[in-house]
Amino acid sequence: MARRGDLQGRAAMTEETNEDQSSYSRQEMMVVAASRALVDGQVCFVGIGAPSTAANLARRTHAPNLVLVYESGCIGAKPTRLPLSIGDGELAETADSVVSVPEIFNYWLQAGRIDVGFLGAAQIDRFANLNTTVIGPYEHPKVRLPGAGGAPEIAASCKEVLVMIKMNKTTFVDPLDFRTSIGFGDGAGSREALGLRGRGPTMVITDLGLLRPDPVSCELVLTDLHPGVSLEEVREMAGWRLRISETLSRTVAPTEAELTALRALESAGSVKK
Amino acid sequence: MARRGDLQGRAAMTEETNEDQSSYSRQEMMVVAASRALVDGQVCFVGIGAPSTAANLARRTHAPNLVLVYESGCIGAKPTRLPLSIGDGELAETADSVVSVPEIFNYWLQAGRIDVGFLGAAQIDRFANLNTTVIGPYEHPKVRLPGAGGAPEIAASCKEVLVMIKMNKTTFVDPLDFRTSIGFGDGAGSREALGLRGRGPTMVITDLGLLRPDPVSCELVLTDLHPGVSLEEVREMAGWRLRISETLSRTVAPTEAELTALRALESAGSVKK
Amino acid sequence: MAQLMELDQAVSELIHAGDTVAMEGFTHLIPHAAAQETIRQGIGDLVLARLTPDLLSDQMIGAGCVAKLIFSWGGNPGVGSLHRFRDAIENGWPRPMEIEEHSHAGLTNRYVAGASSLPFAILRGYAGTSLLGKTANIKSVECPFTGEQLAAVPALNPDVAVVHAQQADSAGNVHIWGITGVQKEAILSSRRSLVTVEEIVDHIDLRPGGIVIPSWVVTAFVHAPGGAHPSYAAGYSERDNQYYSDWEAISRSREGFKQWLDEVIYKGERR
Amino acid sequence: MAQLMELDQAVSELIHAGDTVAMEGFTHLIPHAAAQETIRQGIGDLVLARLTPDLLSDQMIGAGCVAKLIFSWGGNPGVGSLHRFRDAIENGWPRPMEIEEHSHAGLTNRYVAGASSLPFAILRGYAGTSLLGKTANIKSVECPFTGEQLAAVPALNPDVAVVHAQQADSAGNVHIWGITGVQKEAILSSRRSLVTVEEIVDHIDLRPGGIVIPSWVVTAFVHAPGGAHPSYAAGYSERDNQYYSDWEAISRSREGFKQWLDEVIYKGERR
Repeated sequence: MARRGDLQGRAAMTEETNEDQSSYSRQEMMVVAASRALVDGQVCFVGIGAPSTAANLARRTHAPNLVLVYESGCIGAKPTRLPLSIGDGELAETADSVVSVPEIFNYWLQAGRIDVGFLGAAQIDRFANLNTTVIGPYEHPKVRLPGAGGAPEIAASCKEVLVMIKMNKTTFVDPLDFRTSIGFGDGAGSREALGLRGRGPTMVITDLGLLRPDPVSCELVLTDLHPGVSLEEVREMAGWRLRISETLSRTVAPTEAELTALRALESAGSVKK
Repeated sequence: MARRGDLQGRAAMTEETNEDQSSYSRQEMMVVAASRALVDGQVCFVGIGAPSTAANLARRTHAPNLVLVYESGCIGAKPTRLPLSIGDGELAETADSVVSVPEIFNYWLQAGRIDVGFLGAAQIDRFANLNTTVIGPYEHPKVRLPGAGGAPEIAASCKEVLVMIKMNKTTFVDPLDFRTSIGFGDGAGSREALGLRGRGPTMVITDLGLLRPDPVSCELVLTDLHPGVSLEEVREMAGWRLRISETLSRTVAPTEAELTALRALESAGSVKK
Repeated sequence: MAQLMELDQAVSELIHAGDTVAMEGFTHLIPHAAAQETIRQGIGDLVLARLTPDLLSDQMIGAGCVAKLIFSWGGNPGVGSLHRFRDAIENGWPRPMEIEEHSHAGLTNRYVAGASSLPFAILRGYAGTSLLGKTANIKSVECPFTGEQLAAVPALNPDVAVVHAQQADSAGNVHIWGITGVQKEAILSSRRSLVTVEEIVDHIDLRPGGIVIPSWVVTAFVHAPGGAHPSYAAGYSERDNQYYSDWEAISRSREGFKQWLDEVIYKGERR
Repeated sequence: MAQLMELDQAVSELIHAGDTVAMEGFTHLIPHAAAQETIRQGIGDLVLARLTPDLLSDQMIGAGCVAKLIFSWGGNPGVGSLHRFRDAIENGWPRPMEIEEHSHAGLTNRYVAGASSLPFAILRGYAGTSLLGKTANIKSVECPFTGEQLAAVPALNPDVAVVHAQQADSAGNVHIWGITGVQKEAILSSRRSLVTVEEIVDHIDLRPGGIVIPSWVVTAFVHAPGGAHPSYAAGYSERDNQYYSDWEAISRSREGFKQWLDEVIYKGERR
């Protein structure tokens, strides 16, 4: 009776953390959760937007030795403010090494030297495959999105991948309109069959909770609910019958230190995020 | 009656230039002839030894804008003295650009950006194929030579190749003990069949005279005799029945200016050549 | 040897209707001035190759210069959508635009193969993605040693590469520092190259992290200070973040864009 | 993160009998001190990979450390033959030595493939040469787009790379300038890496033409000033041309070499 156990756990947890929720946004909870997923000393391939914020927050809190690698060729960048683009001048100025774009993809990413890759997406499916290319048919798209960028090879070659995506009916869909980068393909064994080296997505970090792949089937399972979020809400958002962990946890709310660091980072940052 | 014409021409020419011959060595004649083969503004891939001397002499005489490229990655090197090795510090210090070894081979040599490649060898055959690998059988060599280095791809990819080799019974042989780099392979059509982009050797510069490939058969033809060298001497040195041009010329002896520049270069140079 | 030209002359001599044009600059040193001059001269039917089609490409696409776009990521960095790019793909406005779509790694390796005079490059890429079926320019090749299947992409050898750099010396040797992206490969893979520079100096004083592209692989260089605006040139200018933000509103509607085109490109001063 | 070690400790911890060891430095920054320490510790049965086997390799080969040599040019630059190398190949002294022979371009691309985690690399190489039949590590591959045949070489992924550099900072970030050769690829293709440096500095002040190899891809770094002697380290030392000349006489006979080995390596000070 896994589901019942989950519901009981949720009710109890909701009450415990309710009091904090007016002091931070769900977006902030998502960024803080992502930052916590990074381990000090890891090498992290970072894009722009929420992943960059999360990685830079981690560097300012529990992971000062996190190595940030940007696809513009900046290895070991130590920005003092949030970069606006992956080619921000400050990334190059503070990096240990700036290499060419061919080198960053061939010698660093493809070679499997990156511990953690961060990806965002417009759509995600139950096996954590991602779409950043089109909504609608490829040849006649309803919405044309930016496309792949570094994602296909980040998804393939990083030792693990963290996905950051807001959870709603338009983002959690099955099937995807286009598979821009692979999570677990069609499920267990897909990555191995394709000869991929990295483990794939180990966590999907949303504004409502965290999901992790089932160790056997590789299907995403909701393992953590953020404070103040109900299981019904999450269930409603998923475009498929979402699996819920038998040991569903409640995310610890952002600490004062985390919020302070995050807000300092963002206010020092850019005109637009 | 090509041969007779040649012999007559030779006799006449020998007398004209005899007076100069005590003032320079045959080695100097070879280097000067090689230097003259370079055209101002060309991009020249240079090894160490006589080719480097010839290229640097050209830069100091008639070809001040010759671009010297060394396989150590130095592009546009302007050494003030003869480098002792292809990685001489001065090459890097005076170069327009210093790139990695992968880059020099992939982006510059292979890409066909080099006008003239200089090669030396221990053995040459009638189609200007070269051996710098072994004397005797490969598995049990009588003399193990240094091997290929950059030569196979210089021979393949430079727009044209100049070969510098002293002419004697051990160097002009047919067949080679080992084909380290290709000239014209087995003759006309060989380079095309192999998909090679460069034209191959356009001149073989020796201490006795100059040879050029026959435009049709690609076999080497003696086209120029250096001052004081007899046709018999040259014939005796070749390990095959050497073809002689119907319009055999006599090389112009090194000028005062050439000798002065060459000797200045060499005396400013290295402990050993 | 590179020839010093004025921007209008260089664009008209080097870029011809129907050409494949690589305009590169990875978030830095984006050759906006040359691209806007291309629009101004009405050079059309171009195959535009660019890893990151951003405002430069949006402007060229909206102006109708681009028959085909070869790319890997098209957006307004830090802002959002690229509306002219979207309108061209979604609605064929102002003209139908063919696309050839890659990942960064794949398109980068097309340039690498081109710069190396190899017919193709191999990479661990595209596996398990829908990109595979969308262009004939992604295939696979088997390793002759291990039997592994790798992705293969063909060399890209544009007719002309256009880049912006910080400096050239009077002979046309080009000096770039900071994020150097894929500019060297763009130049080396192309038949011709046009480099706009912030400054022409007597002598290149190599900076840490700087690279020099020798004059003899450059066709034309142009003194165009500010030629990367609204992107930046490390050591010379800052990124004009406001311009990127403003572009959202300008480009959102066809009318707004046409007004910009008319005022800024055809009648006015480049901004 | 790279660990700071003494030379003897680094060599004994990182280089094991039977390992494939890349010792690189293209005419500059040749890691002689580490190679001589390897001889001193009697680490044998090595597969030594080096583009340009010169004095370093001659010494290791003569000392009997090398079971197999992967190389592309073996000579005493500017002087002549490499007598220990020749004696090993011509006469199997002091032990039979297998060779795998390439061109510079081919062996370089073996490192490039290794650094890129690709199983092979392609090049326009070896065509029409006798090298083709001499190793199984040169094959051909067909371009899936044009049908052209290219040469293919397998990735080289040594157990350990050994290089010398000018500087490391205290965290082990490595700074190399001047002719950088194939050292980055050697490190990135290898499972472990040992870097000897002229100087350990508080902070790397990047030089023009300098590259930095991050600490986290380096296993051990060693303070070994003069560690490239008789080759040179730009900014620190000059090439010892006399040593190269003298090596001709020392290495010509087995007796002369054994005396050098005994006096200089086993009993004496490294010179």
